[in-house]
Amino acid sequence: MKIKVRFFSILKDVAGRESIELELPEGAKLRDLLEKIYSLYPDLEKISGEEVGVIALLNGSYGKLDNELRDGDEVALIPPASGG
Amino acid sequence: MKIKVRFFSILKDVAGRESIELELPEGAKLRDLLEKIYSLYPDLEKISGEEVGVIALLNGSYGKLDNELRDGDEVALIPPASGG
Amino acid sequence: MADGRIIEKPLDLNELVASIIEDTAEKGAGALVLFVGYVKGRVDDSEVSELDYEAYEPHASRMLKEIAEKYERREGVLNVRIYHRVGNLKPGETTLYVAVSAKSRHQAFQVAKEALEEVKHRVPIFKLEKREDGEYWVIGNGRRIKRRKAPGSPEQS
Amino acid sequence: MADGRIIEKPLDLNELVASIIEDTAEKGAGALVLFVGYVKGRVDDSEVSELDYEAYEPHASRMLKEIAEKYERREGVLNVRIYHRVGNLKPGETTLYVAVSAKSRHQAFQVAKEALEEVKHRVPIFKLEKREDGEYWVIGNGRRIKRRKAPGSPEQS
Repeated sequence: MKIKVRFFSILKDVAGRESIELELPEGAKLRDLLEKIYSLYPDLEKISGEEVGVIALLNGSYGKLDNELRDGDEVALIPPASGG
Repeated sequence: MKIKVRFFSILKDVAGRESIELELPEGAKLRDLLEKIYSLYPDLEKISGEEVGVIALLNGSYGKLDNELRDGDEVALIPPASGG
Repeated sequence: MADGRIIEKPLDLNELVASIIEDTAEKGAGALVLFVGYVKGRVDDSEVSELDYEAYEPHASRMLKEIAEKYERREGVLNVRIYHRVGNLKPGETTLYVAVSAKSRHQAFQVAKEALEEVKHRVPIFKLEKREDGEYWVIGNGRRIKRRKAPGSPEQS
Repeated sequence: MADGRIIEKPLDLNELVASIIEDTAEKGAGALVLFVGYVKGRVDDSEVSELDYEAYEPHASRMLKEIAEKYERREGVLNVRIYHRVGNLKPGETTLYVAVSAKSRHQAFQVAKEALEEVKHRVPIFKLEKREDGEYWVIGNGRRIKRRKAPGSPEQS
């Protein structure tokens, strides 16, 4: 199945792009997606450990690592929000 | 010396007038003025004991009973303020 | 700069906010809290037709300005403006504006709250609430005393 | 009725307040607290030239509306409106409006404060601060990280 991943704020700089489409096996969870992203963009994993919390929104809602993904889902990786 | 006394809000209804000028001896204090007013308007003393705090402003500032009065002073009798 | 006074007409809020921002953005403020009081259409299940506000002038205006100046000296605060209307105001008409700009939103909220309480409790402004069930003097923070027809009262005889 | 969304232009505050009062005065509200956020001209002793706001739409608008609806259900609250701007905003430009009307001023202040915190911490809105000493990503509640020139980044190559 195809999952669209979008990067926001500083994470866009770190990934070096705004979005990517990934192919994952059926039954993959948000956790699996994050592992795949971190393997593709090790700097993202590094910054998440060091400086900036990396938060995943699944179809626009705060996601949990156990959430199962479905074909066509959109995952947004964001740092803590900074509205105001 | 002459002191002008003004009544506000419900105290104007109780006194039955908006203001009065009183003659007081030199050296009189705010306390003396209040006694004189209460003797002229016993309903004011009654309401102050029963229902409504009566507060004296001396020339527009919150007064103390010991404040000495001077000729031409203005005393305002008000209930607790209700702005807003 | 701190400002405060009794006013008769409603304020233009776009002008008020633009003027405060102009005074403060360059100094590092980014938060403005504005309290607007307005006449309630219903109180105690009774319909309100009008609130008559009276202020003891010029002292009420002086105190509003002093309160604005006092709170503008608070840590992190850059501007305080306080305006209170008088006259016969109908439900939905604005009665009071307290605006505070500060470096942080927490300071702006805190100081606006405190300044508002001081305005309500200290400044000699009084209201008479005209309702379908009679006229009520409002005393202090919301206590209501039904108006009696006092013989000899100039407005009531 | 509760409303919230991402906007691009500044709001007319006279219209906003008049509309809230019209919705609420007849229901017994008399207190309106309005928070206005605006771009600071100085941060950390450095001059700010611009804040670039980006929102993850349509989810940011949906969350703003949900937050407005949630706080409008609070005791004594009659109306909540939340609007957040996006785009390149200069010092002094307004960025965020949170308006709460309630039966009592205490409720209005409390709910405006809480709704504002939720907007700031939950809604996917991000800012890049452009200052005389460089560009900073603002992360969460005020933490700033200097922007590095990441090779391959589409905006920076």
